[in-house]
Amino acid sequence: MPRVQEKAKILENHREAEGIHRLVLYAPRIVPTARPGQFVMVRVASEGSDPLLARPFSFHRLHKDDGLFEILLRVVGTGTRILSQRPPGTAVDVVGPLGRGFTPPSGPHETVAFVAGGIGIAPLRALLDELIVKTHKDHPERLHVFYGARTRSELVPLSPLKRLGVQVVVSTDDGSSGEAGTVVEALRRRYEGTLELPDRLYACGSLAMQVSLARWASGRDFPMEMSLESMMACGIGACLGCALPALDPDDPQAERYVHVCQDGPVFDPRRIRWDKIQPIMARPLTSVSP
Amino acid sequence: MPRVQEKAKILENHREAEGIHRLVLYAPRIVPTARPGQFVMVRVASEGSDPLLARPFSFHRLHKDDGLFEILLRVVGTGTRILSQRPPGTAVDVVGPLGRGFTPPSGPHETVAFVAGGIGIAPLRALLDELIVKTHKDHPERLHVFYGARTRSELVPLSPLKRLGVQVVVSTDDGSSGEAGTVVEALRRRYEGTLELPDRLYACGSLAMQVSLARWASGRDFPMEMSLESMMACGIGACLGCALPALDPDDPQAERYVHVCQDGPVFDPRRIRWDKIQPIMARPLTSVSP
Amino acid sequence: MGQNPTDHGSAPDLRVTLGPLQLANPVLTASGTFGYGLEFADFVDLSRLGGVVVKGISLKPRPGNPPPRLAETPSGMLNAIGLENVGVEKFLTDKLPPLLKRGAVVIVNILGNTVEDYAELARILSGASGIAALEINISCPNVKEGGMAFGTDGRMAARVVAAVRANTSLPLITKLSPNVTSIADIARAVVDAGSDILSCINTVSAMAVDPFSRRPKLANIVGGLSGPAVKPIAVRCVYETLRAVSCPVIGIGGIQTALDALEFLVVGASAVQVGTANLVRPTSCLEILDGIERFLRQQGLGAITDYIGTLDTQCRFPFADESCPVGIA
Amino acid sequence: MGQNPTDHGSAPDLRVTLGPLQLANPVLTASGTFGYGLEFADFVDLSRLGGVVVKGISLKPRPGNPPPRLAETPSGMLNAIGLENVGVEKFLTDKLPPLLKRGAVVIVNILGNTVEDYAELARILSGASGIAALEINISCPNVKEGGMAFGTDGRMAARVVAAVRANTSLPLITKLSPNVTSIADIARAVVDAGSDILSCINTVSAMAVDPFSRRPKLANIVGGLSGPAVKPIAVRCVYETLRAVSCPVIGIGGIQTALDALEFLVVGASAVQVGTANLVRPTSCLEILDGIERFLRQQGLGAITDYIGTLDTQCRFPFADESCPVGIA
Ligand SMILES: Cc1cc2nc3c(=O)[nH]c(=O)nc-3n(C[C@H](O)[C@H](O)[C@H](O)COP(=O)(O)OP(=O)(O)OC[C@H]3O[C@@H](n4cnc5c(N)ncnc54)[C@H](O)[C@@H]3O)c2cc1C
Ligand SMILES: Cc1cc2nc3c(=O)[nH]c(=O)nc-3n(C[C@H](O)[C@H](O)[C@H](O)COP(=O)(O)OP(=O)(O)OC[C@H]3O[C@@H](n4cnc5c(N)ncnc54)[C@H](O)[C@@H]3O)c2cc1C
Ligand SMILES: Cc1cc2nc3c(=O)[nH]c(=O)nc-3n(C[C@H](O)[C@H](O)[C@H](O)COP(=O)(O)O)c2cc1C
Ligand SMILES: Cc1cc2nc3c(=O)[nH]c(=O)nc-3n(C[C@H](O)[C@H](O)[C@H](O)COP(=O)(O)O)c2cc1C
Ligand code: FES
Ligand code: FES
Repeated sequence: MPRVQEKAKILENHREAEGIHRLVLYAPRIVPTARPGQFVMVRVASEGSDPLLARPFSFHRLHKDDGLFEILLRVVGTGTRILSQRPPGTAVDVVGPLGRGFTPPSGPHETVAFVAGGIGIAPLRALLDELIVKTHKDHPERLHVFYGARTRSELVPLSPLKRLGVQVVVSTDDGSSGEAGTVVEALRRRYEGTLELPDRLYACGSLAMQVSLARWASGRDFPMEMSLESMMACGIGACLGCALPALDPDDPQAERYVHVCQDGPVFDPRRIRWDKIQPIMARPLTSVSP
Repeated sequence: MPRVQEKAKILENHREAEGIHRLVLYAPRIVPTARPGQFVMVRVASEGSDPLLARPFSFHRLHKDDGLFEILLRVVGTGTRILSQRPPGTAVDVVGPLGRGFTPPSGPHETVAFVAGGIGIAPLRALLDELIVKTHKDHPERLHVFYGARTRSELVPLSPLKRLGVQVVVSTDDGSSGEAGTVVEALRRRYEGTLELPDRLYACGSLAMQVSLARWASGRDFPMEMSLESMMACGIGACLGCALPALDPDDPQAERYVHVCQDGPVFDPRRIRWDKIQPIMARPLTSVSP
Repeated sequence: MGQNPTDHGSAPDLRVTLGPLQLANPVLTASGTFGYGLEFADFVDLSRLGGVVVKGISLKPRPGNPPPRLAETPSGMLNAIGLENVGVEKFLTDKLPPLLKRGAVVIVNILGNTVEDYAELARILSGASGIAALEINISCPNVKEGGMAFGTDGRMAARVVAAVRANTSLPLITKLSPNVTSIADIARAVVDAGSDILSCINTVSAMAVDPFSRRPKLANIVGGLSGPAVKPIAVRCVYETLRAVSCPVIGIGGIQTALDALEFLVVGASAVQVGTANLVRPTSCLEILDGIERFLRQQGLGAITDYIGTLDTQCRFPFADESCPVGIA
Repeated sequence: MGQNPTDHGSAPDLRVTLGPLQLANPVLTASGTFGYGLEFADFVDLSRLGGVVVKGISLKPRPGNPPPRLAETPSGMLNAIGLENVGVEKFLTDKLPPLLKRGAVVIVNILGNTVEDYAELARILSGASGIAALEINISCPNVKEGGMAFGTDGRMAARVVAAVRANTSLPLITKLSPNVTSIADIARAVVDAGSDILSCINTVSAMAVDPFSRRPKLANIVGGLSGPAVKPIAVRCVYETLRAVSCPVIGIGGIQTALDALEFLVVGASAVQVGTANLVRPTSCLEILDGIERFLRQQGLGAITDYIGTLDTQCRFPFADESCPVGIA
């Protein structure tokens, strides 16, 4: 799987929900080997060297025949704001495909849960797209999507999935759409009490959601993969900046750092030392200065 | 004459000649008090802090009734390249009007020479516009424009001036348009040998042209004003960065620094210590790196 | 954490006290980037600023360095103005009175080539009325000792400060250079010598070259780097200085926005000086001041002093509680 | 001045000689920004590089610092990786052989907490075959003497270099820290102690804070600033170093483009290392190499050695000739 640096052209830029943009990029050298769960580093600055670093974004959708991929981005700071404002036609430097993607289910017999908190829907959608046409072509009802956001206006539409027969449970923290409460609560409601459990679970969301889900997961032992985040500079395993504390697989008592860009971004949440994680600070977007 | 910081909107962006763009900006607070020969500082970066500094540009044309001004810019580096690519609708931070403008002629009896080398036409055009409707309304033929460039493709059209009766002599270094040779040579050819001399001269152009003209001027003592350049950071007399060596008016034997943004940019060339000037380096635009 | 900002009705209290110096708010201008203040009168109501630190003043007028004096660098700029200034006499007659008339709180940055120069400047300026404080620029070359800057040697810096202290009862700020192995050592030395307040940083020694002409971009070859590029260096210097001494510190370096200023304040600076930003946007200081006020409202803080120095350097593990799963647990 | 660039047919000679070290071209990678080289194999033909300086290696593997380890700053970044590395043993078995197989010229950056660590590393690495040179990272804390970095004290730096020198005949590069009052003093000390080559600069000590959470952006609080922001500081350090010593110098700091690299070369660096740019654009080194070659062609230069060190620091007054008018004359 060779990784490539490519000048990708933005073909479309759509505002999908409050603060959430979907960009369609043409990158014929990156797309062929790309897998759901992998990501790209997108350079932000078009002129000058500030902001300096590229930003990581998961493949949101892959259109392999057309050499296209999509990213779904939430505006949280300078870099995402600039990218959300790039008009179609702009070229951006992209490096990818990077990291390990999701491990696909072993077959159509598996019931698969997808837990997406907010922008966490981004990588899960690519995987859903794949399972719907591959393993779960004939059993879309075994794909259970739990998709939560803070409020209605921050939800991106999932109706196409529903039409294909995928089970979609929407929730919002404030109850403005779907079930009220967090997406992990929605997941629990669905499975707890019943004897039924998914055979496999994929998840992506905020750190709080990750921990809450990891707590739920810790007693259970079906396969579970979560796409995690960390501050990144290179995305290719060179700078060692994206470390997260984890258990050493060879010695479960020992601790070692994993590197999100190389060993992940997809991890079994039961490997992560959540108790040793200092969150990347979330900064309110209210502008304080020009 | 209060100076103002204003977010100016680019209304038009035209490519006027090889590497030369004309931008029309809406700046209703700056335009009212603006004078030909004055300039504005235009911030380049739209995102991030690189490039950091604003760039100085002369008023090329002033449309006072509409709150508009124009700049004519030649692409010589990063900042001018970025500005030349700004689409209409973009807002840029502008500070102005700055510096001392040209001293207008005392009346229609004056024969006035304008010597413009290359992009040096930028500030002179604003002055020509003014004299044509004010002092020289009835005597446009007393306005003598000498306009030179390296080659035909770098000339911006002056036909409107000709149609109004202004005398225009065009020259190019390579003879591809108008007289062959430098603009100062064209000027000399026009006046030397004859007893006639202009009553007043305004000039703007490259350092080489400035010096060549200053040399011609040194024996003569009619009023002469030249718009000069220097590296600038603030444009408002605060950083003292734009110094040029000059004679002290109080003591012609002594030397002192003048500040182009404050004492100029318009100077009598006979005050400048050309022998003490280290040129700002001209960098060929051939791109060596991405 | 600001998720639900409460916008308070009453204006937050922006007053700060730096030892003997009381200021209406923590936003000052940095020397050499605000001229003599008057250059900005069209853009800024000078009386609204916490203070105006004027261009460095010497005993005699100085012509400054030959041009080019400026160069741009990534997110920064180099200058080698060469301390051009009108001299103390002309400053007192031509510049100070109109500044005071406009209600500015005037801090005079002083510089000399010898210890005696500094002492004499302190004496002269203490005789004038209306000056709020002196700021000693010790980044100048010491001509007596071979041109090495006073500010890079603790003993020499201390001698300058002691000489000034002996000649003035004005609040005394010493401006530290970042071009040293240990800014903490210099800080301790000048505080021991009588400086009431420290300000840091001055510019970072730097250089740029034009690869085509093969010449330095500055006639002076080496110059001082300022602007956003140096902000992280400045924040670190303020942090180290505050750990070394207990006197108030003014943060300087790369401040362009209110958030930049707040970085210094939360680390513990009692005030900030805004430099290069003034050159880029003449209204910067007021925008920063307004931004700080807005921030305090959003955070529900009644006074800037509730924010200053509240940096939290403890490791925080929000998920370290027992109920939290560790690995497969 | 390049107005009429002549494009020569034959390829310019890019070879450089740094004392005992001969390189095919002057573009190397900077330690810690190119992993162990293999991470870049998809992007860069490693055999085309002047050299690959690998991530700093210690005697034992090091886990590195807790996250967050990175922060972005204007035109720069902070890192506090904490020198995470696989240790010398695993380096020799797992990393070096594939690197050599790909034709890379391998330079090993070494680090320790004691003088003995450095000496032992030199001994072990000298026993391996295929290593082109060692680069000593003296910016590490000296645990025996209270954690102060070796690199900020000339005597301590010299002891490290002498200990390494005693244990190796490999070409020896010492990497200088910019966080000192006089880089010239450190340079002289380590050259006297036996360093063949100097490289500068390592990162600039710096810090960033999040004003909302009031916490440092790095878990380590302080980190190293790199990237375009530091380029002017690095160019000045190379300039000062070259004036202090006569050994070859490698320029490092903020190089993103060929023009950046040429700035260092014209000042007198015999080669450059590209750091942060690799993280931002993995193909940077080759683009810089190609750009240098194109530049030499455009300037009509047959060899990079015709360009290195040709900085012109004389004042040039092109209009100073007699026929030129001075004022009203
Ligand atoms: C593997 C991976 C895949 C990702 N995929 C997506 C995606 O598909 N869609 C999407 O919208 N976002 C995604 N992210 C997060 C995205 O990269 C960050 O939101 C972005 O880098 C922030 O850049 P900024 O300049 O806007 O924010 P900054 O101005 O740099 O910072 C703003 C805030 O964002 C936080 N932040 C900065 N970098 C990161 C980061 N890498 N991860 C989390 N928070 C960060 C900062 O702490 C700060 O509070 C992904 C992150 C990773 C590591
Ligand atoms: C008062 C004044 C009025 C001006 N009016 C105009 C105008 O109307 N139209 C126009 O096209 N240009 C004008 N200029 C020149 C213009 O400001 C520069 O060309 C511009 O700043 C270069 O910016 P850059 O980022 O493209 O170049 P950089 O990338 O910064 O540098 C490229 C080259 O331009 C040179 N340069 C940089 N700044 C200046 C400067 N201030 N003056 C001269 N050369 C410089 C550099 O030395 C370098 O060789 C004026 C300059 C001054 C001082
Ligand atoms: C053009 C210019 C001139 C300066 N002149 C002085 C001076 O006279 N005295 C002084 O102490 N500092 C001087 N400085 C340093 C600034 O006051 C300030 O310490 C430095 O620029 C860092 O802050 P900044 O990044 O906000 O500009 C000058 C800086 C610049 C850019
Ligand atoms: C992420 C990162 C890790 C680094 N690790 C090392 C290291 O292990 N040893 C070392 O000598 N320098 C290390 N450095 C410093 C670089 O080699 C280089 O000196 C510095 O970054 C300046 O160059 P640049 O601006 O091109 O990055 C590291 C730099 C970065 C950004
Ligand atoms: S981001 Fe550089 S190693 Fe992961
Ligand atoms: S550009 Fe700042 S004083 Fe002229």
